[in-house]
Amino acid sequence: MTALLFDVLLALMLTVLAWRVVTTRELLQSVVLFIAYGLLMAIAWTRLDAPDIALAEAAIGAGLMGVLLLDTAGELRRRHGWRSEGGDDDTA
Amino acid sequence: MNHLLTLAILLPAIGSLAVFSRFIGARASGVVCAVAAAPALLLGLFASTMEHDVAWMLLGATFGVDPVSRIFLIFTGALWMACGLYSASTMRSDPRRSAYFFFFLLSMTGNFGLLLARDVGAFYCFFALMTFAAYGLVVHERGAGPRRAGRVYIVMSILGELLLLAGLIFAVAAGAGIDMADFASGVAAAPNQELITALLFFGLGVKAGAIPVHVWLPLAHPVAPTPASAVLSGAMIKAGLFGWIVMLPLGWSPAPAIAPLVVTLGLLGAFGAAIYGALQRDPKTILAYSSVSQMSVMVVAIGAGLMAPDRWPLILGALAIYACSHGFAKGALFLGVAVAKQAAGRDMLRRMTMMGLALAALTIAGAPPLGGAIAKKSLKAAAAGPESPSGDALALLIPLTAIMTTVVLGKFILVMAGAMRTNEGKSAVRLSPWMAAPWLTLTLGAAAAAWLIAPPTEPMTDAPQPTIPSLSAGDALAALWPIALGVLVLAITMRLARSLPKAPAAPAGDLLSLYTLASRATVAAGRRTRLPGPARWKLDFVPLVLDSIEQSRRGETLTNIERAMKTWPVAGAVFVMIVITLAAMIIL
Amino acid sequence: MIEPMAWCILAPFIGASLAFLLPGRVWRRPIAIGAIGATLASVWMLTSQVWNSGAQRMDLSGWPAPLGIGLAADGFSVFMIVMTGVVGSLIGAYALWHYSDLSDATEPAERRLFWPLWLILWGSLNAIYLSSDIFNIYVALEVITLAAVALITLSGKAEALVAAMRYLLAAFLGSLSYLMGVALLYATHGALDLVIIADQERAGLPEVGAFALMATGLALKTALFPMHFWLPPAHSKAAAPVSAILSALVVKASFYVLLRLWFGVFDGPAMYAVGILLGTLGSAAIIWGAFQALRQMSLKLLIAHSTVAQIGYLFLIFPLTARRPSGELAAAGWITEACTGVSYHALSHALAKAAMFLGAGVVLHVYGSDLLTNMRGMSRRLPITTFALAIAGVSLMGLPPSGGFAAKWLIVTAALGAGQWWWVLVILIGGLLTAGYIFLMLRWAFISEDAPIQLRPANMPIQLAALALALLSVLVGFRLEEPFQLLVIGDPFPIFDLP
Amino acid sequence: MTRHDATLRRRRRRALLRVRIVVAGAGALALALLLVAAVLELPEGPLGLAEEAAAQLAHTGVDHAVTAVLLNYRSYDTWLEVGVLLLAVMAIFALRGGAHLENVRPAPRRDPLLTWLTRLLIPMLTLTAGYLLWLGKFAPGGAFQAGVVLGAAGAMLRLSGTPSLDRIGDVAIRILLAVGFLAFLVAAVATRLAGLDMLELPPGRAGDIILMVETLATISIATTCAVLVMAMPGAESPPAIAAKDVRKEART
Repeated sequence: MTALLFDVLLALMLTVLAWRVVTTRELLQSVVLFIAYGLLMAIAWTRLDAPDIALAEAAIGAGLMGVLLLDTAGELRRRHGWRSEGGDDDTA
Repeated sequence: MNHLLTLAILLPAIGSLAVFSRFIGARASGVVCAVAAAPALLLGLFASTMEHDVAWMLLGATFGVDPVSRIFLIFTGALWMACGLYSASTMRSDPRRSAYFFFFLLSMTGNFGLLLARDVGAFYCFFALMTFAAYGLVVHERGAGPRRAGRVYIVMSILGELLLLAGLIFAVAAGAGIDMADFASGVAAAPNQELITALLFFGLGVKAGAIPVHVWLPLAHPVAPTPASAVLSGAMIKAGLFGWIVMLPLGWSPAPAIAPLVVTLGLLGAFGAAIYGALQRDPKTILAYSSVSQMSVMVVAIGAGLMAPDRWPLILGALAIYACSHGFAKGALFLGVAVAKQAAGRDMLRRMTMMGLALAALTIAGAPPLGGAIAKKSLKAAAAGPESPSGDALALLIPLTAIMTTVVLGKFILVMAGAMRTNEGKSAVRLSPWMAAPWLTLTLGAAAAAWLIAPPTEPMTDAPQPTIPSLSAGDALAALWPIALGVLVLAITMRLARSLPKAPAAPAGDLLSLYTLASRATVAAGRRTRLPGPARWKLDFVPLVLDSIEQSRRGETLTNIERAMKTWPVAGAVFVMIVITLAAMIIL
Repeated sequence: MIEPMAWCILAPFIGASLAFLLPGRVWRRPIAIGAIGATLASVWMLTSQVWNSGAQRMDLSGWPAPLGIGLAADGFSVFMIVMTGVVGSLIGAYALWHYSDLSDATEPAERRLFWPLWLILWGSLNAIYLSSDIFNIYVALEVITLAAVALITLSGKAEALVAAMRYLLAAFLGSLSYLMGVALLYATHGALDLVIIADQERAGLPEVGAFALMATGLALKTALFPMHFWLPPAHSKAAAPVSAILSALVVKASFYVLLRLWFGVFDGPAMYAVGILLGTLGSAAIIWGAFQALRQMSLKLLIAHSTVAQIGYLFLIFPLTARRPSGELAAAGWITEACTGVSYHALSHALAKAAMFLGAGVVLHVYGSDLLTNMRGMSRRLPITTFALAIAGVSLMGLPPSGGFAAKWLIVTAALGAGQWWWVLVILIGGLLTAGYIFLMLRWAFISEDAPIQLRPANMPIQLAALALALLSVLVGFRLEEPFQLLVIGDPFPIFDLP
Repeated sequence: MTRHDATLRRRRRRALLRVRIVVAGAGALALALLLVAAVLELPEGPLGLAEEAAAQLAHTGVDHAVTAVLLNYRSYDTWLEVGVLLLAVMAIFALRGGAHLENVRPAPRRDPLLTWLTRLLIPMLTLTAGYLLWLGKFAPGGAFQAGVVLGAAGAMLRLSGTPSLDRIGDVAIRILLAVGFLAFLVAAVATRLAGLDMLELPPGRAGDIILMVETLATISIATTCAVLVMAMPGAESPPAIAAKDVRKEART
């Protein structure tokens, strides 16, 4: 029962985090949420009995991607003051 | 002979590519045109009926020659050859000459291809090729006039292609097959025979200059370079007629609903176009209207064939001769316009030119003993018969059109004579034998064609067979009085016109102004309409609709939709919707 | 040991590794020529092997399927591999001169990285055509996507980067959708091999979901209307040889996979409504793409939109091979025509489109811009290129005699045989519109330009590469016998076995 | 623009937004329902090939099923995936304007605490990576995980301003990057030449070969990760494509 509750909660949090990552207007915040999403995802993989993938997800999805995205976001902000302000759906 | 068939299509195609890639210079282009047109002409003159599956295509494309297409090949081939040779001299100094010859040879490929095609698909392909390549000829002389003519031409042509296509599709769907030999009978057997006939008639009618879809013709023929006008008006216009002959259910079953309409349109065109043409001042416009008028006579013949299938073999024979005679004469007249320009200033040449022009004009008017008289007599004889109201109409019509033809071509001769006086010494290019010879050949061909060419017969049937009629003294008299009357009418009107104040010329393109007016009025009415939107939610969508209407008027809708599809929310939604639709379609 | 199937993948990969490790000017040409030669030799051996002794299959890693991955070659795979080989090596020939003699115009990265990227891409294309494993196909699709994205960014322009990013994201969406389908299929069948799945019972919701996801994902990667939004910028902003590779070859790979799944995995012919829907989207692509092409003022964008339109024809195979709800085949007796026609369209389009993009590359190099209005006087200055563009246009329009004509004719025949005459209408209208934009393009080439303008010279080899492709696109229309025979080897369109 | 136009425009945008939300929402919901229904209908029982893979494990040279799948049963897939990593690096090089790191200037030395911490962590990370690599034979672990950890060490060296990959020559970097891909390539060619199926590992020596290939793959993966961090647009060297142009292009 507790396991089921935990799984449902995990799934819900993943969904909410994913939604927030996409809709957040602040770039840096979005990156942080993405890292959190990656870590939760690693937990989800563990729950699915896939420790290999959990390891890879934590290392690559949260760790490496997090560093790359953080650095990029920070750099963009420092150099151009470029914040995601909506309306540029059309780039990416 | 099979090789000749292949060459007739391949040579112009190869020639166009050779000219296009500038492997060949301007002067040689004339030779290329002549050589490229030769196989078709030879086929027309000497080939017996044949069919040839083009094996290397492995797709069942069939080409061939039959008695009707032979006659078309003769005058079409001769015209293309003569005009090609003529162009080589006149276009020599044109900066865009390679484009001209490219489109010229490409149109030639299409024209020969459609005459030789024995299946509907190939006919359509070559017909489209000719149509679109001819656009290059229409707009060749840049400037406002050609641009407008080109626009009208392309709009009307696309309309025509679509109507034709729709007709073909309906016919094939109704089981007519794609083989030309069984196509017409298949159309006749189709349940929606009348609809197919109407679609094919108007689709091909755009090219043939049938009223009321002829409007591009008086605009386009005068603005094209003169040799190109000659093939447009002499050869390519007949491609529409050829299409009617091979595709309409003529001789198979009557089309009681559509035939009267065809006859009426033909009658309207035969007279209306001649009168309107006589009001024009530009010689080439006058000739274009004369073409519309003459084609309308042939439309009446088609209508007569649609009414009385049993008389069709006779009508067909006469029609082919008539078309041949007119093709030669119209080509000669158009080339004559250019020849006259270059002959101006030299008395001897001028007189000869005027004589040549008069000869060609008289051929069309049907003065004996010229070939035109034969063509008219046989057409009259073929159509008239027991219980054939349309045939009677045709029999009555022919002398009457002869009057009108005399008036309109007489006007042309007068205009030309005036022009030659004022144009003295203005032409940059001097008349050379290379230019005179093709023109003379066409003129003589026009005079003689109907005498020399045997009408197509079908020996296997017991239907009445067309023959070459002989001209008796009575016939000669019957053919001469309309001409005399025409000259009289012309003289009186010219006299009257001189005493009246000069009125502005009637605009070329007649009905076109009506169409434009109607479309403008529709758009204006649409813009004035306000859509009601009481509820707030609905109100939001009103500007959306209004905006899209406005955008489509400015031609921006496509751009905007494309731009919207590029945004991720729309792209994502589209993606998801397609997944869902696919799944739903399997489940349901 | 000679094993042509493996070498079709190994040869370009070896070339790619060498080209990556030795990017210097000295090594570039020998490595490129060697890789092209070795790959072509492998392709030739594979072709003769399949031609003489029928379809081939081999297991990788010593484990037969379902545990291991299998490679399989039947007539259809060989057809696609030969297409890739011929078009690819001619594009390669163009690139050799493009990146050496025209080096002043190219970025350093472009010169160093083109060959490793293109050779990996080539190897992975062959890998897709040979793969018999749906997950392996996913991996190979990913390799292709990444290589293509990197190739686009090579030109070093901001617009290319933006286009490449859009392409990357769209392609990822497609790949992930495909991957979800793979997961569902694996869960239902417990296997990944195409042959094993094909032999099992089908039906059920998981399979419906798998088909919807995989088909949509692959259609997105093939740029089927209305999911073509990424293609025109990506294909038009890249350098000329890259555009040619993308438009001629890359979009065909995902279509190939979709076709394999349609016949092999999902019993597609039973899904009449789906077939009609895919055909309708294809028709919409034909019309829409052509209309957009008519409106372009830049040569490369025009050609790219033309690709959107031409892709539409490929999707007509689905309605033509479907069975009516009543059970009988829509085009019984015409299946060979439909399948051969569509395969042939893929081939002739690849040749013609590559020729056009290479021609556009020459124009861009000589004139410094690819605006149609700037192409004035081209017919005199660049007769060979103008000729190549026109010839390729003839094939695109489907005028006889050309590969495009043969393909469209076969499709039209099949459509009429199937009683689905409305596709014929679409094909013919599409042909008219194609003629429209080809004429529009050539019109500018023929307007003479009197004012002397400063132009860069173009050398002969790059012009000849475009010409060779254009001529081939016409010449393939002359002989259909061998392709007909090749395409039925191994029964790649297994519709005949069905009742 | 008049006020009326502005109102119209606002309304139009609102209407479009409404359409989008309704369509996308309905679509996403339907897709989710479809997937849930599909998953519920999946056959019961043990999934797919797990049992068979376990049964053949003795012949693969390793004791962990995942590693067996990655490096023996489906080593061809893994090879292509290593190829994906190589392509990612090439894409980065393409953006930077060259397949070389010579214009990457050394990072400025940061504060001494970071340097100290780095010195402490690097050996530990390296050790962990080696352990993970070796662990793959029996338990969750292997080349990918080990490579990322080792790559993190490289990135850390770079960020702290300690001598790192940027001191290694151009050719050497390329070799390090490609060595994983090459390992598979050599294995593929060698097995063909030895008369075996492509990439077939003889059971007796499979374990050693796998460890060797994995080690080389680890090196490539680590280098790739480190290069990704080093060569990012955020690094000091100007990227080949000016960010200003990208912004302008993105707006159009």
